Amino acid sequence: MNGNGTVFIKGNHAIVEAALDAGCRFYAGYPITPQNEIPEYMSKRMPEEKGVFIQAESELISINMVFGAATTGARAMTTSSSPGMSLMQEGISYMAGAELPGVLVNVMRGGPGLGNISPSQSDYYQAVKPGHGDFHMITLAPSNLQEMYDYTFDAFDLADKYRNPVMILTDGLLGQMMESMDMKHDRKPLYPDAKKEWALTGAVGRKGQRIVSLLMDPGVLEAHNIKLGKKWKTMIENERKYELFNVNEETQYLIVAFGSMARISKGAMKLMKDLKIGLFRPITVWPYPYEELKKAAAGVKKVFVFEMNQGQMLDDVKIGLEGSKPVEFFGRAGGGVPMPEELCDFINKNK
Amino acid sequence: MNGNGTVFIKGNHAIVEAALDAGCRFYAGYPITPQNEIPEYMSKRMPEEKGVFIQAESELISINMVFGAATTGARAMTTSSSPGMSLMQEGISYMAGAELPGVLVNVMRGGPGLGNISPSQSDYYQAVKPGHGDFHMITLAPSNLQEMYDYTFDAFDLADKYRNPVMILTDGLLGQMMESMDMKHDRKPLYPDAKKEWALTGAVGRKGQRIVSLLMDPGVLEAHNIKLGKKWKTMIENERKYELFNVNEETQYLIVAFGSMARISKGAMKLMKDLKIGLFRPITVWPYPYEELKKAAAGVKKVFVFEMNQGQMLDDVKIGLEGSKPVEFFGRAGGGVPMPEELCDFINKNK
Amino acid sequence: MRKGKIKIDENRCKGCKLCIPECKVDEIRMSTKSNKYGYNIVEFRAANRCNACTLCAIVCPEAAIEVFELLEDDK
Amino acid sequence: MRKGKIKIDENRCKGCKLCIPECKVDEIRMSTKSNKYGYNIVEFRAANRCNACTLCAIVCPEAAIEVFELLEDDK
Amino acid sequence: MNENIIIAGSGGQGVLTLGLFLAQAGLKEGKKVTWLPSYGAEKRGGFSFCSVVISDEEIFSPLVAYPDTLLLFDQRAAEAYKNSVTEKTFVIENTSLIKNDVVLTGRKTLIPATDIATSMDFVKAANIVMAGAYFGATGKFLQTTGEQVMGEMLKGRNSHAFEKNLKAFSEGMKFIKNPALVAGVAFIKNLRLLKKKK
Amino acid sequence: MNENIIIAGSGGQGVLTLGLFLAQAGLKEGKKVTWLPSYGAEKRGGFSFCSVVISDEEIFSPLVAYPDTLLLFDQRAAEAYKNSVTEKTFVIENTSLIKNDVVLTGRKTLIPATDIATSMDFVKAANIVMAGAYFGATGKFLQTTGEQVMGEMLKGRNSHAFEKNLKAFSEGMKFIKNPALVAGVAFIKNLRLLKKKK
Amino acid sequence: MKEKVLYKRPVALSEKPFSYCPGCTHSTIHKLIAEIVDELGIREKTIGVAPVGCAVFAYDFWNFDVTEAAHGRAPVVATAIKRIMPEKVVFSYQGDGDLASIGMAEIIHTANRGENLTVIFINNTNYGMTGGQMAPTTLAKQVTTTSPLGRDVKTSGYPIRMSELLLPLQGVKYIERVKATDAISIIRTKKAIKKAFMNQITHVGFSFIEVLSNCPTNWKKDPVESNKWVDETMAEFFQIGKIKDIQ
Amino acid sequence: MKEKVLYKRPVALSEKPFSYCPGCTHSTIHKLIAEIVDELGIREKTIGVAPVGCAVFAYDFWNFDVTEAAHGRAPVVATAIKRIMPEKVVFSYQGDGDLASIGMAEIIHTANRGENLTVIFINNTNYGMTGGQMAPTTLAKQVTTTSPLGRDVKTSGYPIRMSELLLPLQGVKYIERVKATDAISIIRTKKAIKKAFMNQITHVGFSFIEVLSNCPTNWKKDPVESNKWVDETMAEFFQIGKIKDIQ
Ligand SMILES: Cc1ncc(C[n+]2csc(CCOP(=O)(O)OP(=O)(O)O)c2C)c(N)n1
Ligand SMILES: Cc1ncc(C[n+]2csc(CCOP(=O)(O)OP(=O)(O)O)c2C)c(N)n1
Ligand code: SF4
Ligand code: SF4
Ligand code: SF4
Ligand code: SF4
Ligand code: SF4
Ligand code: SF4
Ligand SMILES: [Mg+2]
Ligand SMILES: [Mg+2]
Repeated sequence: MNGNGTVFIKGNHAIVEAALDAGCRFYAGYPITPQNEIPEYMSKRMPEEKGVFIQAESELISINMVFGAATTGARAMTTSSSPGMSLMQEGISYMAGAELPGVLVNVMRGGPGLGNISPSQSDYYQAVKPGHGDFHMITLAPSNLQEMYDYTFDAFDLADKYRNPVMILTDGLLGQMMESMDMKHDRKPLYPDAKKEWALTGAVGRKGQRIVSLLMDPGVLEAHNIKLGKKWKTMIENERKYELFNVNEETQYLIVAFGSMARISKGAMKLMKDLKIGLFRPITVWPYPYEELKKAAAGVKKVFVFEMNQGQMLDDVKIGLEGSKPVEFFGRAGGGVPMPEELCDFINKNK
Repeated sequence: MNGNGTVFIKGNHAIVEAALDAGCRFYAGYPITPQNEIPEYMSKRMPEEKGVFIQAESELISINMVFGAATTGARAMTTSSSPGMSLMQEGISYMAGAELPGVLVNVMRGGPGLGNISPSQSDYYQAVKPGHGDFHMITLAPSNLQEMYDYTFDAFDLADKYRNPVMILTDGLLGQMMESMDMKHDRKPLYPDAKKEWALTGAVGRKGQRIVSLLMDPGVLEAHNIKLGKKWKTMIENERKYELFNVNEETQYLIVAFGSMARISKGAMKLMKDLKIGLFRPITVWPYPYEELKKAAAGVKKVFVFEMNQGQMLDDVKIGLEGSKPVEFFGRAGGGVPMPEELCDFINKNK
Repeated sequence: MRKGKIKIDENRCKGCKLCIPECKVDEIRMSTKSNKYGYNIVEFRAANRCNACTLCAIVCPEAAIEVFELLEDDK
Repeated sequence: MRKGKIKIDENRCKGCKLCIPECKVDEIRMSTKSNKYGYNIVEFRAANRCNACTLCAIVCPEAAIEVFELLEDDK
Repeated sequence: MNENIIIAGSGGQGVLTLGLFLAQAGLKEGKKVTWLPSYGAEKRGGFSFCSVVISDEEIFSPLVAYPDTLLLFDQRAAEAYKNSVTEKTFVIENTSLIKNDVVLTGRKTLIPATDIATSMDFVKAANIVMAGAYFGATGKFLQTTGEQVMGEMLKGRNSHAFEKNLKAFSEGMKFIKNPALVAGVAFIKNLRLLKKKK
Repeated sequence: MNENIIIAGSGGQGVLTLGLFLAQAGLKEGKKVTWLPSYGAEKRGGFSFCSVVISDEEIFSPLVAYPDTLLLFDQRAAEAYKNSVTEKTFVIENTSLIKNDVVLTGRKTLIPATDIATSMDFVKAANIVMAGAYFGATGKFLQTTGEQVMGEMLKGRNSHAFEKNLKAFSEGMKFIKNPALVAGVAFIKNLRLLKKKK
Repeated sequence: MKEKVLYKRPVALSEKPFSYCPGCTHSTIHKLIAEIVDELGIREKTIGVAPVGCAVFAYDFWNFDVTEAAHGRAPVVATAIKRIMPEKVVFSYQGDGDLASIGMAEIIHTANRGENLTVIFINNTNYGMTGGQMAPTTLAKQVTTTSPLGRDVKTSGYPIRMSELLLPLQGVKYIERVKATDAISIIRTKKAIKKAFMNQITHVGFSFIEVLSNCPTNWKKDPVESNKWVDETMAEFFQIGKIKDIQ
Repeated sequence: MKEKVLYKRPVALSEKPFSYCPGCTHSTIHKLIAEIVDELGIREKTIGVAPVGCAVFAYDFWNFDVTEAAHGRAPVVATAIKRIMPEKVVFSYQGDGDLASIGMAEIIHTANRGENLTVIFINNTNYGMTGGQMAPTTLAKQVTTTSPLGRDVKTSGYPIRMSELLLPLQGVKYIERVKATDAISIIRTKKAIKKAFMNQITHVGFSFIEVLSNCPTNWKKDPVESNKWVDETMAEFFQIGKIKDIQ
């Protein structure tokens, strides 16, 4: 719209464009606020790209269709919001067990239960520690629309790289808002032509092969788990991502926040220029950049953790800091979104 | 059988007897190994106690029936194993959101995906950080059959006390094994006659009332979340439970393990009497007894964390220890159950 | 013929107009008023034709209409 | 009449006995043998009555039976 | 420039589109912009509101608590937002649907937007009339910017639609720029306010 | 006393019931006992095994890796468990279904349990024959204990069933206690073993 | 002149005005249920189970006990309640997205078990609450926000006729499809719903009432036109009438 | 004498012996599918979706590509595969617990969408793998591990006839109920399954074959008796035959 690749776009639409640019050709999704614009826009855009759009009849159907699509080697995605993501936990575990790539987007809303449809970050727990069994899932938390677009694209590459589901953890604020961002239609997906030898495309000139997660022979599942564990170690080594903002030798207070809350924290920092406040923003909330956090906090007096929940990432901050710094937590719950001023107040009171 | 209230019983059967003794009069469950003895035995025992037994047609149906049963004020339970528990995440969140009591039993097996049917502890993550939204669930991890029985009973009391779902986190080893234990048929449930004023029993002489989890008016869900948060703080204060075994001033190494792994650890300790090893066993894995762990570890050289997974409780040990002690982890994955000798080897190599 | 009248709860009426065609004697029409929610509402003409048939009340989704039969006092 | 014979893969047979009643010429019976999995298996009598009807093979869940038609060499 | 706008009304009044319109105007004049609707699709005649931030610098919080400009479409909206008004807030009220003046602080301009739109036989354009009022009263964007944006937003629709909208826009501007008219409305409405202020 | 038992065979052979039988015997004689079946219900002719631990002290690990006594029902079981045998292990093999002797360490007793049961026209009682062999060969529990437990486990069934089982039990004991018979079987079977040991 | 009240607001409705859009069938059916509860004198023993969908707020409007099930699960929540308190009158109230899409397994199994319940099914051919997406009941070629070119039966299938689908299940005793587009059809609908409640009270068993409903907002039609569309287009595919009735 | 092979093990079966119990219908149907794949020459373009249930191991026995869906979800996994590769032959293979209980929503929606797939439904009136619990297909009064006194239709409902249930869905083109208790019925079954595959290849659409099956182990009957029970008792309630056939 604004030429030169820059568009003024809704977060949920940015996700769709990124997926299509990354070569996603299968989408199954079920309506739920605040992500309805994704299936709606997809229902128009996917057929234009000659891909498959299915309005699934439930979130269980969505995730299991993504499972099926992934077995063929196709890039596939589903999206939902909090209660819908809970319903996908079994399917996510199956994908990880069967080593299938796929991208899941959680546009979080207030919970628990039906909750409300306001933005929230209260699925952090479920995102970073999903489903049953020993598995892990890279989880990226964008904090502006450029990142909604970029990280969704990245997610497809990462999913293929590791043969593992990857989640975009975002919320109704970023999903619903509009902002300018650069579209990169000519970005090339990693491994776009990589032959997925493991995919089920018909046993042409070979024996039948299988994609399964049941491994009953004694020891086989354990070996598989250990393999998944090693994969996870590689992810930890290679994929930790974070942003440091205003962190330097003089920083006296460190805010730790992700996603929407990180950008609101920046707003607070702008209002408090006289205090030396830095921000540590995990971009991959899983693998969590523990060491980097500890390093960033090394010189500060105090660490502030801000979340749109009652303290879920707080656990990871504690693990990262290993008791090295005092921590203060401020959260808004149940869909409450703070104004920068509230964060300033909290810092002033607790610094 | 062996007179004097002592019976030689299967773990899964002990759970049924405890539930009935605690006044559970509604059970809905779906077959899944290794907990099939629960619905099977229930199908016989529940009608004898004039309660409702329903073989649900899925785990979604189980948990939502328990939701319905709980709205009437009845004590209700469902049971499953790992993949089935994943399917219940939405329902659990709804129960917590609507403040409904109920008991859930997870007889864990190997994962991810379909995995296998061997004992495992790889749902620790999902148990202690379940579902979407800000809520918490007391989770008890028995380690012998007496505890299977006692804690299942406790779970009903706790659920009513806090109007919150409570989970028994156990595994195929404890579910399938037989051992002697004391039956306490005359133990009285707490609040057996307490009138659950909030229950839906017909609006006799009053206005209609409601049990819901949707709270759309601005601020109302947040207030509700804060209320749940306060409830959670009370649970942390009152319900942390743990066992110290051989922990004293002379203890040089501390094992941290829960459930089956804790008893196997005791077996290892027996084989290594010359080393001064103590065991810290969280009984409530949620709320986790962080401070007690730190205290127990205060004098030791090293902490060993043993789990039948690849290191899930390890996170909580790290939070508890706050970096105060070196930690070594040993886990068996994918349904592998260690022998005490393996643990001894690991300790000897890493002490 | 039976005589009747209706009472429309102004703050319940949402101006959906479903009652208008139900009234075979044309006793209901759009008013120029808006209620406190901003809905442009209907009004009872009171043209003395109402026969208390209740059809308008039956069709009103908001249960905004009450219907009264007017009885001769001496009856 | 057509002549035939069958070959039973001993380690596939599970002794389910479903083939026995299918053979209208009574060419299959339980043997006294067990295979390597411990299953008590059936055997072909080879009583020269087999007509290669294939019914036994069709019914065998294990695909343990192969059926051959025996052709006169000069044909 | 750092313009924080809240627009509030009910579903169907074109509140979100008006927000988008102002956002596009900001973009057109080279600003950073965010637009944030009321959360999700409250379909059942509920509240509708949006926050628009237009700024020379990067925008962190897209949510506006204390607006520089507040556009109120109806009574419920006025009730809901009266407390977000500060001394620096400039309020534009649609007096067609706000009969009871509850906003007692801030600077204020009144316009019977719905009536104006109705009089044009185009009741749906009340939001465009409000847009005109915004442009006219604040002068923050060029009138031509507004017209250009309108053209882009109506691309694909027939020229008749465009002209009708343009008319509504200029009616809004005209009204607000006519001190007599505004005063006429504002005078009565603001009596109470003035009294209070004293 | 600290007796770690593994019983292994295939589904349908009564492996789990035999385990329960031994467990009950332990209980009857005042021991602590755990019984652990193969995980879950592998219904499709798969492995079946169980661990039984009988001890004077509290039992921590119910899983047995290196048994004191190993009861093997068939060839597959023998293959699967040959490596869990240590020098101290006492092995009881059902030679009716173990034709190929693969267990090369440990002390061993052989009994054609399935044949004995079949000869009684009660093939399902092979496990009870094995129980008799266990009682007879190890002497760890009183014969009367075994008989009492059997009575309790068959409570509610007719007395004919009880007597048939009792018979199978005593046939097992008898066989194992008859050195000639045992030797006869064992001699041939153990030739290879003896050779290896040298 | 004396006045005799011929119609007044039922007592089983709360004071709160419906939050539904003007002319929405949800309001009409809510009202009918309240009237029936009044007429049967069962306000003190009725328990409603609200769905996820526009009617998620039903609890605000009925003045008897109401709970709210997770999306699609209302029938099983109702089942548990009824099994525990068989003397209560328990019903679930569900939209077509809720009942015919995500809740398909729940409604079928509940119907099949023949639970002694009443199910009110509001079929408005779309997901009203979330903004008018395609539902399993959306008509062929109908345009929705996720079928921008109209429902393509080749990829999305034909609309599901829930009433006919439940017909073969032996546990189901009564099925009727009704509409609520004018006073006459509303009177019929009320009769059907009342019968469904009576079936429960007299232990006949599972009853299912499908109400062809409008959704003026998402259909982008005013209420009068919407009801016309129900009468003319919707009722052509979803035939009005009694589908099963076993006493 | 020369020998001509009249029957031999199909190539589309792997070497691995079936792990199913002796006489189990699963083995028979696995074999038939392999025969059909051989005969149609589609080994290189067939993709099977195995269920959770005894046949969870199907991938070990078929020598073509196979994946394994979560419990009950096979039809939607198959749908995604088929939509992405419409030229492949895709089928799901499911037990009655899998398909008729937990997977009810998935099978109905897949059938309704009229996916061009083949579904093989192994109805053995119980949950074989987990030890013989009651299924939605369990006959009235049938004893199982969770219906120790026999299925009580008053609380558990009547058995669900899946084939009849799918009948009204317009997307469904072919439904046949078959059995595999003797050579004759196996030949008929093979014909039905082959037709179902052919329907897919010729783009006719969704086909559904219900196979009345045994479960000797959990029924505690030997294979011969089991098959007799299928013939005499099961087939009385679940009538054998073609239920729908639209070309
Ligand atoms: C698990 C889950 N998925 C999706 C949603 C979002 N959602 C809310 S209402 C609704 C659909 C409502 O449609 P319908 O049942 O037809 O009711 P209507 O609003 O049309 O009356 C959906 C999908 C949800 N709340 N939970
Ligand atoms: C979500 C989930 N629930 C339950 C199970 C346990 N489970 C495994 S197989 C099975 C039932 C199988 O029955 P059926 O589909 O009839 O197949 P059969 O074994 O009879 O062929 C169940 C319930 C599971 N694996 N996953
Ligand atoms: S009661 Fe009948 S006659 Fe009177 S206003 Fe209503 S519809 Fe008209
Ligand atoms: S039907 Fe009711 S709500 Fe609709 S216009 Fe008439 S009175 Fe108003
Ligand atoms: S092929 Fe026919 S005749 Fe020959 S053995 Fe088999 S069944 Fe008998
Ligand atoms: S049918 Fe096959 S498996 Fe069964 S007995 Fe005959 S050859 Fe053996
Ligand atoms: S969105 Fe549709 S269904 Fe929902 S209240 Fe409005 S008109 Fe009724
Ligand atoms: S348990 Fe039943 S269904 Fe499963 S393999 Fe055995 S006989 Fe077949
Ligand atoms: Mg609907
Ligand atoms: Mg089955």
